Amino acid sequence: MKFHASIDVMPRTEISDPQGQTIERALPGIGFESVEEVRVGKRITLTVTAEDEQEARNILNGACERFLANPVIEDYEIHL
Amino acid sequence: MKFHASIDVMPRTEISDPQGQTIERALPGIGFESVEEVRVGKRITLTVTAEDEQEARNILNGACERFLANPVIEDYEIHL
Amino acid sequence: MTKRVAVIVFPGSNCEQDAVLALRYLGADPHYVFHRDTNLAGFDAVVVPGGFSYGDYLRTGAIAAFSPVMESIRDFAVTGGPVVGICNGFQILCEAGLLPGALRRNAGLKFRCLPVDIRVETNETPFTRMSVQGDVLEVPINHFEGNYYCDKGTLQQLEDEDRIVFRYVNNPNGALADIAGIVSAGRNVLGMMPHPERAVDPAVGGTDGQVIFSSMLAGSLA
Amino acid sequence: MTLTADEFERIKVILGREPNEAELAMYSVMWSEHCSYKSSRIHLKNLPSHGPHVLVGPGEGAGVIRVDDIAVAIRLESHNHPSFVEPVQGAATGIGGVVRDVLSMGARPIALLDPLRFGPLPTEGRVEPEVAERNRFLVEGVVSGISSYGNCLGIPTVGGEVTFEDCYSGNPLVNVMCIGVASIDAIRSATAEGPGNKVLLLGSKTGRDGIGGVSVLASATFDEAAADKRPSVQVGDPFTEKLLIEACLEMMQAGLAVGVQDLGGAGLCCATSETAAKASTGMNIDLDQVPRREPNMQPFELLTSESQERMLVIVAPANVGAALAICEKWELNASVIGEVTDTGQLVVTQNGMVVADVPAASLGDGPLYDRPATKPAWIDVLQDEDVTSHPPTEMGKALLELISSPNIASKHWVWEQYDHQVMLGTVVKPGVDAAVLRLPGAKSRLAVTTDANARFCFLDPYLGAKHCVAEAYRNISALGATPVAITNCLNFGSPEREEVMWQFIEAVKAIGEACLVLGTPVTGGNVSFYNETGTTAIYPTPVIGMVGVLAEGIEPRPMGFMNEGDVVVCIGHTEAELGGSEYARTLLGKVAGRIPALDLGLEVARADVVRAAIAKGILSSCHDISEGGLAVALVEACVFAGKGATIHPENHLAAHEWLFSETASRYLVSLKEKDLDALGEVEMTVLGKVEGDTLVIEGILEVTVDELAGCYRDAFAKAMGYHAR
Ligand SMILES: Nc1ncnc2c1ncn2[C@@H]1O[C@H](COP(=O)(O)OP(=O)(O)O)[C@@H](O)[C@H]1O
Ligand SMILES: [Mg+2]
Repeated sequence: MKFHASIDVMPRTEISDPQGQTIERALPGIGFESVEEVRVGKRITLTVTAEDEQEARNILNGACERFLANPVIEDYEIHL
Repeated sequence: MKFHASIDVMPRTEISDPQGQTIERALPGIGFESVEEVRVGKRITLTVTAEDEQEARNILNGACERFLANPVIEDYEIHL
Repeated sequence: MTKRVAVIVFPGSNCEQDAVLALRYLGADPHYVFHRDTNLAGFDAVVVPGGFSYGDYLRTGAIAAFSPVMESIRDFAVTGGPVVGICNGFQILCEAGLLPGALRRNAGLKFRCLPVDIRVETNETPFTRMSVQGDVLEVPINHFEGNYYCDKGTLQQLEDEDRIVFRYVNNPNGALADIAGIVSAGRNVLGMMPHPERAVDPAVGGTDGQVIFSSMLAGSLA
Repeated sequence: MTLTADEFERIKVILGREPNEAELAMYSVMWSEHCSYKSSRIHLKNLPSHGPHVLVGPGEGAGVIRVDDIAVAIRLESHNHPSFVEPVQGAATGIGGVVRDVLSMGARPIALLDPLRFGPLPTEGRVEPEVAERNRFLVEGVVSGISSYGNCLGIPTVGGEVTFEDCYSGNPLVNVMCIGVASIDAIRSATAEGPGNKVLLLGSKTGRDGIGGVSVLASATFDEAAADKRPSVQVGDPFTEKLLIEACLEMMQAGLAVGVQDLGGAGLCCATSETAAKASTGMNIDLDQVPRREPNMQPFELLTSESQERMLVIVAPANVGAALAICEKWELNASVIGEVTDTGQLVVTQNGMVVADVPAASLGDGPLYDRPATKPAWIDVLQDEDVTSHPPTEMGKALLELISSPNIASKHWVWEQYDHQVMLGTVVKPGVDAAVLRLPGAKSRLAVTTDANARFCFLDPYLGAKHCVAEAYRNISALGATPVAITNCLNFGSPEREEVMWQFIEAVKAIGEACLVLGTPVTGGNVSFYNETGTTAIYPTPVIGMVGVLAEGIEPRPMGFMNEGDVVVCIGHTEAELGGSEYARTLLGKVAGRIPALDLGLEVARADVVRAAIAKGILSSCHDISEGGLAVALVEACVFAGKGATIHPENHLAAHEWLFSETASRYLVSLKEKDLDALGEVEMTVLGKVEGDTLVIEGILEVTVDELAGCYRDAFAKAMGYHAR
């Protein structure tokens, strides 16, 4: 079976996110004062072939741990 | 009121995504054959201060149209 | 008369000094203009130099495109003044809508710094009028996001209107139709990924970039 | 914490009481090996540090030399352990740190170099596949970290090294060198003069980054620094760093800054105490004024956090407004966090309460150790091993294998990811013996290189370390420049082990002696101990960063054989010296044998001949002969110019000894036959002629330049898993 999945990979909360901070600082100048706490990560979409949802999840967990995310500085979340 | 939001910014479907392709090509080599159609975009999380959800959505729509996404190459989706 | 050239400086620009050195080498009178300044009066040309404005955060050029000086550059361009955006400058001009399209990550997903050959596709621009169509120039590239993209209609328009100024002889980054540089519909705004300012002084990188600035300086009207 | 019982007693004596938690944390990081150099200082003090070019010697943020009428700052740093934990950010923040060091001297950073050492790549088949894959991943990450950070700063990366040895699998070495320029009167020491002056903190907000980083990561081995104790990874922000460079230089040029200090290891605690101690002043710091990224930070966290991209600037009260305006212009955070006092005390408050009160100078005045050292027994055994009497079955194949070794093959895959041209000063680009830079404000140009031969140092730390200095000297001389100074980064295992300490002492002694003879004083350096995983230390790896002056009017010659018909000459005499060679490593799988002899007097004499020939303009090409010996130098000279050569073998040695020995003090040059006499009195051999499109070594091998170029140019990318471009 094919499963569509999306994976959110975000910088871990205790780790600084210079990109998010810089965007946040730029927003007022562009006319958006009311936006804060900007953080920027990655979103990966894909399809995975597996017997069932559990297997699909296992595969993606493995792929995230080893490759798609960098567990030292990023957290990830898998949506199936 | 403060609203937490996340914004998914993905390369437009008709545009090739070299980053996704590279990941897709690399995955079998590390034991993940069953993954396809990989696309990589950005996920932006933030908080926005607004009177109500509709206003929050309007603000973020504006920010995406003008700034957070580039319509030439990207589509976006706002989750509140 | 010596031409006055504005070289724009954004936070994170890093090729502004190189542009100034190259322009001086060619006898022009370049001046830095900080991105918060909006006065371009008295300038004969504008250079938006390379670098990493705002760290390339979000997208290359995305934040700089909203700087106060950009409105002035737009006005300057509307009146026909020559504007050249190099590398990050090209990216900024696209983000600001002065040029069509966008620059994406290199297809090889690597930063690349090396000399490449580009072919002059048209000499009917203020930046190539002193060259010959078909000339091949060796000019260094230095970018991670130089992979030009625009939609089909836009590409057709660029072709039809003879607005593709330079193409790569060997495409180094996956750019659509080998595009290395384009001009605006008015032909007075040039965006290019290669760095002509790095190919002006023979002591450090050849002289093939000279023709671009020389053309611009010879033609611009005060 | 990492303090010993004795050290704790010493703190009690200094304070006359028990330290509180914050104070203990401060002493603990400041007295760590990384910050205090407690095991190395007694040995480093013997290094020669004076010379006609030296303006500022060891002990400052960077060494400074004089070239014509301007000042050139040089600094070499390690970021080994952070790069192993997270290669991209580790390498990136390593660049950030060394750049701020140079900036703190008042100089504008104008060049970077990156000597890198890793475990073997998968294609070499030398280590387990998973280990090799991890090594590959580290190379990829480190290069990309340097590329993204250095390129963003607009500082060209003009040189470096990438070498591979088994010993670095568990502990790669990521060293980074920065060069800066300033007018001589702009050079300043980072001091907090003038009680009443204000203390400004510029740059990023402070988070819990790398708390205890210097003591945990750089002052312990990996097994000791268990994963859960490791500080959180620091993420580099090159954009903020770029703004710091511009804002600090603008403040200094405007005469607004009394002193400027970077925040590196041990963060605020180190920057405040060091600047105060240097000026014999004190400082009051109000932690409430420190902008922070995370809530609920404790005083010890704020004081020892190693959040990146921060600088401390001391400003007279009247100039605070102007200084803050410059920060505002560059969109840079800045806050007044304290004041210089005349008490000699570093007094830290939070919420109006004193949270630390210690003599500022005492933090930098840590303990000194003269650690025991013993020569390891295995050295003699390894040296006695025979690596000479194993000729290859087929010489051409052996050569191709050697030039495909990632140690020898071209590193353009690496340096093409670096902006090596920005600032329009790079006269000689990466890929040759040394880079040459124009210096703004000077007529002379600067030649710069980094070098270390760790295999030599492993087999003989004393002689090996001399070779490191000599090879750097040769690289600079091969461009026609005169070496004038060095800096260094001494990467070793744990100083608590006697054999490591012995290696260290031998190497430092040798560097000192070599620098005296070669006329290149030591302007500073960095010691990185505890480079080991498990029980094996890395090879002793003293990396030498050397700079030389290329006088106006002298044009460096290319490495390649430029002119058909020129004669090819080896300056120097080749001995049977395969010990520690690349040949022994790559073809025999052995790191053993007696390493080549070295006569520093001869080194200078031959370099003088080469420099004179370049100055006279009689050389068509010039290249030093080092790793891989004469054979590799010939290949490089052919490949660089796309020209072949016909070479007559010398008969005093077996063919493989003659081709692959790494005998010191040799150069490969080409020139017009009629100019041979003009070379002057020097031991040399005319080897043959530049001709054709094949490298022909008569009776030994024949390979087309195309085939050589294919191997030499593409091997590195292939080893990294990329198809050749
Ligand atoms: N990591 C690197 N970064 C930049 N340049 C490098 C790097 N590694 C190698 N190079 C370039 O390749 C040249 C050759 O390297 P190497 O073989 O170590 O030279 P040599 O033996 O002459 O010291 C270096 O001088 C440098 O210009
Ligand atoms: Mg070298």
